[in-house]
Amino acid sequence: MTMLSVEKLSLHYGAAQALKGVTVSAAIGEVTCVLGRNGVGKTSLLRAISGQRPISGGTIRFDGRDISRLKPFERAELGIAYVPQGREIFPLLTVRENLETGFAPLKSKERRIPDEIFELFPGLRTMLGRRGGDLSGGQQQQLAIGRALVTKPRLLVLDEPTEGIQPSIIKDIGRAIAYLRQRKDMAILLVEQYFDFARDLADRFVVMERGEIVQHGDRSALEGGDVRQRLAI
Amino acid sequence: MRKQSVFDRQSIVVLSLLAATAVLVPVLNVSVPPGSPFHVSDHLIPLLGKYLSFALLALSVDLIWGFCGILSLGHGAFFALGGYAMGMYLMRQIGPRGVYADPILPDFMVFLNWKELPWFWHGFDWFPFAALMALAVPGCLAFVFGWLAFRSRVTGVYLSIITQAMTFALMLAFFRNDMGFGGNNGLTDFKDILGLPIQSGFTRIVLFVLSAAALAGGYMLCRWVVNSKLGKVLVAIRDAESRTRFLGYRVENYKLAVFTLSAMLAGVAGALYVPQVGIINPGEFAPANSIEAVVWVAVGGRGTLAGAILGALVVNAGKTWFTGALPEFWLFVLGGLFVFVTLLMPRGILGAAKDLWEQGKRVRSGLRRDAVPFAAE
Amino acid sequence: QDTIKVGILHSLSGTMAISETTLKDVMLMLIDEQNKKGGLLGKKLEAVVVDPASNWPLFAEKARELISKDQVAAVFGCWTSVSRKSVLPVFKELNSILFYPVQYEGEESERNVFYTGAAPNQQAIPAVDYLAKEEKVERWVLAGTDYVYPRTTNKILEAYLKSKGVKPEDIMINYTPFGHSDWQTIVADIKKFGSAGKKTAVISTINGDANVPFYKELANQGVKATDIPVVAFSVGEEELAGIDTKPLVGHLAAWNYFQSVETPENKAFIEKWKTFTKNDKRVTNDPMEAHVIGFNMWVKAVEKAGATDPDKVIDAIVGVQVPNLTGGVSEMLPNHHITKPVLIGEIKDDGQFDVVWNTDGLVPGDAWSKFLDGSKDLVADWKTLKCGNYNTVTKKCGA
Amino acid sequence: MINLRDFLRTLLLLVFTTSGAFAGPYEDALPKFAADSYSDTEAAIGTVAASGHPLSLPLVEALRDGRLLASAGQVFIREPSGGLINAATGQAFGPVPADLKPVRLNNRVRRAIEAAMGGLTLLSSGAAARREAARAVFRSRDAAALRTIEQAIAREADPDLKLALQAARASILLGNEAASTADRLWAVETLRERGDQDALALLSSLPAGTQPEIVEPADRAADSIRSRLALWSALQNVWYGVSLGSVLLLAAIGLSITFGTMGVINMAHGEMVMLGAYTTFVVQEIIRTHVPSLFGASLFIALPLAFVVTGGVGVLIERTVIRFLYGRPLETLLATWGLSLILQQAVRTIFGPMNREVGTPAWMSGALELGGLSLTYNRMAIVLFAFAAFGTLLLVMKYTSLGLYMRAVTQNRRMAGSIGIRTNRIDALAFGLGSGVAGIAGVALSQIDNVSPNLGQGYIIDSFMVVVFGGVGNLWGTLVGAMTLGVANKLLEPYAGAVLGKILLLVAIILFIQRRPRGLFALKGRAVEA
Amino acid sequence: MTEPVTPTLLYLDNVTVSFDGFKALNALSLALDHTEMRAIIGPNGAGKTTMMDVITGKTRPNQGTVLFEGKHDLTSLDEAEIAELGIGRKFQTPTVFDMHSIEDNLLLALKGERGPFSALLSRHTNQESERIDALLERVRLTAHRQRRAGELSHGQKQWLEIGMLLAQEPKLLLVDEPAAGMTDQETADTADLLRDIAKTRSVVVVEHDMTFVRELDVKVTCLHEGSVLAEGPLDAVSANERVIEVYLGR
Ligand SMILES: Nc1ncnc2c1ncn2[C@@H]1O[C@H](COP(=O)(O)OP(=O)(O)OP(=O)(O)O)[C@@H](O)[C@H]1O
Ligand SMILES: Nc1ncnc2c1ncn2[C@@H]1O[C@H](COP(=O)(O)OP(=O)(O)OP(=O)(O)O)[C@@H](O)[C@H]1O
Ligand SMILES: [Mg+2]
Ligand SMILES: [Mg+2]
Repeated sequence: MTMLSVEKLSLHYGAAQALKGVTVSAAIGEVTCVLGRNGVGKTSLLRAISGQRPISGGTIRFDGRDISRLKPFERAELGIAYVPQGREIFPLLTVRENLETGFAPLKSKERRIPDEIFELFPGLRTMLGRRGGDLSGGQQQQLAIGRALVTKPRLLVLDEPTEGIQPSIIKDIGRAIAYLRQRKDMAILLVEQYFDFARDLADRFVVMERGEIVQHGDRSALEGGDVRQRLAI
Repeated sequence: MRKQSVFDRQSIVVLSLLAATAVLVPVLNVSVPPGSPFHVSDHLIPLLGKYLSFALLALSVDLIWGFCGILSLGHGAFFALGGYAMGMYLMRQIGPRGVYADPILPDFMVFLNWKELPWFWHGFDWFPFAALMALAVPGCLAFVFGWLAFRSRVTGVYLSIITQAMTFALMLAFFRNDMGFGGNNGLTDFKDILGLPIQSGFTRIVLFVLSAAALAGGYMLCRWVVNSKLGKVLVAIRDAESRTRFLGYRVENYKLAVFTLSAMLAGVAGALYVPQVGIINPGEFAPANSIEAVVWVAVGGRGTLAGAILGALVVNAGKTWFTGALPEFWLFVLGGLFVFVTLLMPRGILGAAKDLWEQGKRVRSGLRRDAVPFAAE
Repeated sequence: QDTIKVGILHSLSGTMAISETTLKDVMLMLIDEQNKKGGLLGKKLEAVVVDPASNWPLFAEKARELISKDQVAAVFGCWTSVSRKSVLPVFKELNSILFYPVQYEGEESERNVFYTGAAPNQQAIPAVDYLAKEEKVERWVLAGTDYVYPRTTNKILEAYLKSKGVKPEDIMINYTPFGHSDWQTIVADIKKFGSAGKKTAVISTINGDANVPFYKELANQGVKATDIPVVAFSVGEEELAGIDTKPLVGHLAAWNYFQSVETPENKAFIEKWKTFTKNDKRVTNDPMEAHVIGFNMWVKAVEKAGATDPDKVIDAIVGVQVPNLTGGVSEMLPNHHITKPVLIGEIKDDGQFDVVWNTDGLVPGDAWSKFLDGSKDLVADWKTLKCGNYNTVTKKCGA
Repeated sequence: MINLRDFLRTLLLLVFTTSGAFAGPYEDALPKFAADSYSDTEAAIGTVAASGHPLSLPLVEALRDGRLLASAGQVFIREPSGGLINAATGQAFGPVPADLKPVRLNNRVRRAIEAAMGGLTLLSSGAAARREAARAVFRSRDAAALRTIEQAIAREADPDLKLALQAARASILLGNEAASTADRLWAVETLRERGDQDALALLSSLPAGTQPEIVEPADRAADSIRSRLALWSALQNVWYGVSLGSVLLLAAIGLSITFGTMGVINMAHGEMVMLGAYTTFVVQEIIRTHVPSLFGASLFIALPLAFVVTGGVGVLIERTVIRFLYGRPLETLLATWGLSLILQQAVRTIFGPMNREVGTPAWMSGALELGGLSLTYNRMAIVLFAFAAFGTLLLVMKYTSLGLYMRAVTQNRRMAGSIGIRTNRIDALAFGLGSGVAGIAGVALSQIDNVSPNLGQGYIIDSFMVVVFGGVGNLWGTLVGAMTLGVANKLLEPYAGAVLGKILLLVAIILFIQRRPRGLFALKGRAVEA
Repeated sequence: MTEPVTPTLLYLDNVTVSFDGFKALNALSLALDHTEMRAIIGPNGAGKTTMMDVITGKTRPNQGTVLFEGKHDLTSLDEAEIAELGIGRKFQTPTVFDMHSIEDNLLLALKGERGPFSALLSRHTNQESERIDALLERVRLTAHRQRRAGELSHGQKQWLEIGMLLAQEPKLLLVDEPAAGMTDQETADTADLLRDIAKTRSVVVVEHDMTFVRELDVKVTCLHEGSVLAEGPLDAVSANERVIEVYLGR
């Protein structure tokens, strides 16, 4: 079932246009991967979906409903969770408090930190009392994913989650995403540069160039070399 | 690579406006008959002169705040120190014309039974010395203060607050009659400056023109600084101080240099201010005065030297006008202006004007982005 | 021009607004009243109000504006000494007239200024005499805000007390900054100083805002007037309106006028004031009376001179007599100060003063104090000597 | 007790009136009250008090309370109940003379009354009255009371009161040339034990020419008291410091939220404090005119109201101005400066520029004497209140989700929105909370400072100083900062004077910041240093 | 002082850094020769960035020796002094001057006098322009030269920062995760670039991307919990059981 469908989305930074009529969708139980080189607009797309930047054209539908005018927190309440590029954890809150901020969109009886987060990232459990800002880059990335999961999302939006992560944890994250996918209760939109990682996970993919979607397809298309080729130009 | 000289478009506009004022105002004062609508009346001359010295103060604040991110809430102290240096000179010029007719001691000293001139008053009867002190005292204070603060990497609000503490402490100190600066009453009742009677129309005009010249000079100096590579380093420091360090720049030296320069400019402003308003007293050290100077800059547009000048002129002219026209409500108007400017003109009056201009231009010539590094947070 | 403009130069904002706004109101009332009486020289009076915002240089600027731009015939204004000092050169330069209504430190007499408030000899010295005689005070605390008025007054008092045989160890002098608000230590010190077995009193020249916390602290620490009376020179009805005076009953103030003075003139004045302000809780105070006197003197002088021209008014006004509100007749002296009665009042629990002592006649104000080295040889006389600081020893005017 | 007294009085009056009016010292003194001369009144009080006349106590009480009326040489007492009796005969009086005026008082007269009351009430049945009397006699050292006091000592059962009475006796004996050396030495000893400032005053001001055998022990006793007092006065200074610190803390904690946590350079903070103080004024005005009996509770009523009023104003300001300025902290300085001008002038326009009277409820006046310490109740109340406010705020910030969200929002507003925090509501609430806390600080400060439009201006600089000195963003820092500055100020003041002390403190702050560029409780770690 | 006989450029011995009791570096020792490139790997939080912080003067070690060129004690110098000795750094999260144009970012980084007065009087030379042009070309930002750095995407900022590092012409380059957020092709590019640089200078690279590390083909040090866990050629290190356990995963 399609959870998210983005149509003809465009976005401007001042006078510069970063997205030009992008159309993407994400379905429950699937991982949709956004690929593309630096500066093509991947992050901008996710910012538009999460509501951090206003869009200048097109629509964003979530669960059938047009959310393009909603505030970020309203989207979060609907079940969109965002793991941004650069982690953006709350530096002066402890790890536990960082996770607890994820309670905000939840009803009060749902407010507990699911154990599966610590199963996915065992390191976090030992760091609960430390301040988020003091963690190393990779640790922060784990925290950011954990925090997103606390909100019990139906759409998980991840911006380069493997950046700066040690190989074993990349594998863990891969497993985590695979696990979340097989739970079949959320759609996952993943921006990724690390091609092998994307290939292993993606059910479907799109490739962006200069703010536009230039190619899309399903898992099988990734196996061939042409997408990789395309990214390498 | 864009070539940036001191005489870019903004400078030319500012300098020609200043030159025009410096010429027109005296001319309109002297040669237009009082009845005419173009006549600039006598009482406006020192008033305009005062605005110009405030503008110079605003310029000095903008130099460090707008371009180096140092928010000084104590710049009034440098202004006042410059003013006191000038005031001391003017005091010594009174000579035996004081009420007690003491040839050496200013009235307030006679009055407090001082028997001789304190050591720090010596030399101030000689103008060049006083002028030097108007530069050197604020400069030295800024140097010492800055040396301490920047070396230990005091930044942000911490720096702002200690500058405020500095001016507050100075205010309390100058209020003390035992300090030898006339206490709360300060220095006043001046008679003449460089042999010219201070109240004559001619002296007033000379002072006015000097203020305009000083402002123009100060502006060019600041322009030169901010357009040079030094200016780029300052902006870099403002935006990412520690990154600048990792490139090998000694941030503290840069800050110290501009801070001192800025304090000296403020000192000059103070020295020009005193003969035109006729009094200097510890009230000038009041933290609120320093905050006001910052407010002028913000109103005009931070990080654009011309904006600082504009802000100082607009706010002060508004103040003069409204304290007379709406004595009971002028605070509403002024307060409202500040709120209005912040909300609707985030980059100050000049910024808003520029935006309008840019918009117009974009409409006219398609889309082109302005790459001039511009101040924002 | 069919109106005569009168400038009102009192702060309506900033720290001094507390005191000065009332003076602006009283001036508006007087002008209004004069207009009802038919104006002056057949013309209506017109008030020009500006707000110098408790900012001293701004006083000078506004004075200049009033005189040059608005062409006022006279200015009534200023409260603090520094504001007066700031405008002085302007009045001299532009040759206009200032009426200054507040008690001050003296040591000044200018041709263009008329001092309708008390000089130190019209307030401080009688108060000390009263305490020494009536309350048998032997030990003195001179507490003041650190600025010229308290400094001078205290100097004069110190010299005066010493001349009366008070030992230096029986005088304690204390200065505090403007707006001082934490008086715990100082009040405790006063208590300590006062418990040495000798009757002690405090002479307070504490200014403005600092008074309320000072009196509140006195009340807190239980310093009663029967133990250590405090006599103040800057606390009047207006200031007391902000304090619960029950614990302060018996503390004193020395002025030339109190609202509680029972004379027909005063009653009428209070009545007018309450009607004018449409508020029957508004109090009257000494500087207001000074403005009343000053204004009436000016009116008389203008009538006498037949013009508002400052030179003529300045010549005409010396010797002008007008009734004050305490039953006497005040006269403008050649030194531009006036004659006033000195009254000492004790604070009552309703925030008014009970006049417990007054001078028999009126005391002429001295421009120059006899108790200061620098000024004991100076006299001011704008009538015959045409000089504000004539030195009787060198027989020269100023320089 | 009252009944007993009234009964006795009527009894005495009965005896007195039946026995006829003999002219005695009492009756001779009466006309002096009508002379409208303070010295006559003073003399008359002495005579009346010593006369032993049954009406002397009611007469002196009436004089004290302004109920003694005089007209044309005759003196009347207005009973508290309203009836008028003739002071000479004690009989109710019919036709009231028209020009009846209260006998006027001044300090001298009040002192005489106090002394007289002391002598007259030493034997009174009420413990409080006796205590007061003992104190009065101690102060007046009125030799005439010696006999009565000895009687009183003999009868006194309460050990505490006995001590007070003995001290009073000692004060009389010590300077009394006529007393025996043994008595006077006893006096020295008793005073030494009392050991307070008053005792010291007595011991160190013996009349010239006193025998050395008394002067020497007196000097020794004085010395020992002096050294004891020095210790107490050091403690006292610390207390002053703590109480000043509490004032600073109160003024600053609201700011530690709006500025420390939210990063708004809130120049209008002082005006919030002022609004709180004015709320107190309004509450008290209403209570005064409508329900005076509630006056004691006025501050408790004012507290929540002030919180709501200023909090509301805060929310309003946040919604209309501040919210457009997040991410531009420096601009908040400009806008809030403008707002502070507007608020000041608004209050000036509405309430007038003068000070407004905010009264102190009875339970807050007076002082607790603790050894050599004197702790005034209102300062104690402020100290307790400051700590309570601090504690509450700390709990809110640390343990409620509001606190958590507030910190999250200020650390990264964009991300907080994306995680689902309603940023605009949290912003408004946070600013409202900070303003509300400033408002309740205003309630407390109205007790010790001017309630005028300038109130806030006096605290704004100190508040910023405290928050910054303590370390921005750290509530504990604000607490420690406020206390440190308060105590340091008060410890410096006795040596350097108020002005120099303050200058020194400012210089010390400047130098301290050099050592710790991020304040006392600096936030450390990567996040801050980046 | 005489020139050191050892070829060691950077020498860390027994360096310990602890934050409130937490040891980020634990008796770490490491030596780097002239013109050597060293790859540092290790789990998240192993102390790699902290090590760079110590070398560049951002963090003062609690104990231990850090010598540069055998004579400069880096623990007693501040950031600017260390930078002037010739140690340049690229940060893990790219930090550039957001308000300046790309070009000015590079200009500020260019090797040269660093004093305020020389900055005030400095004139823009052709040499400088050429150098900047070359750098822009190298980091593929020529098209963006006039844009403000703050507008760049994450990966573009990474490149700009590498450009700035090159502009400084340091003797020792510390490069923290240069390949993060780059495509595979760009990663390979970066590896080329670094290998090139390492011909004349010394380089320390931190990276988690094993493909990249392999391409560098240099000696690898694996840190764990603040100390060296393994050192040697990549193959040897990646075969190490402990390394697999704590870092590479199975
Ligand atoms: N805040 C901004 N202001 C102006 N332009 C921006 C801003 N953020 C991004 N851009 C521009 O928009 C374009 C798309 O940027 P975006 O961050 O979406 O790229 P990306 O695909 O995520 O790249 P990367 O892989 O480097 O993260 C880039 O050209 C960038 O320069
Ligand atoms: N200023 C600090 N305060 C407290 N802890 C810190 C501080 N700086 C670093 N740490 C801790 O030190 C450890 C090492 O951090 P460091 O950033 O050096 O790791 P890293 O090896 O670079 O990790 P990554 O590969 O994830 O970037 C981490 O656990 C981190 O939390
Ligand atoms: Mg991106
Ligand atoms: Mg790292």
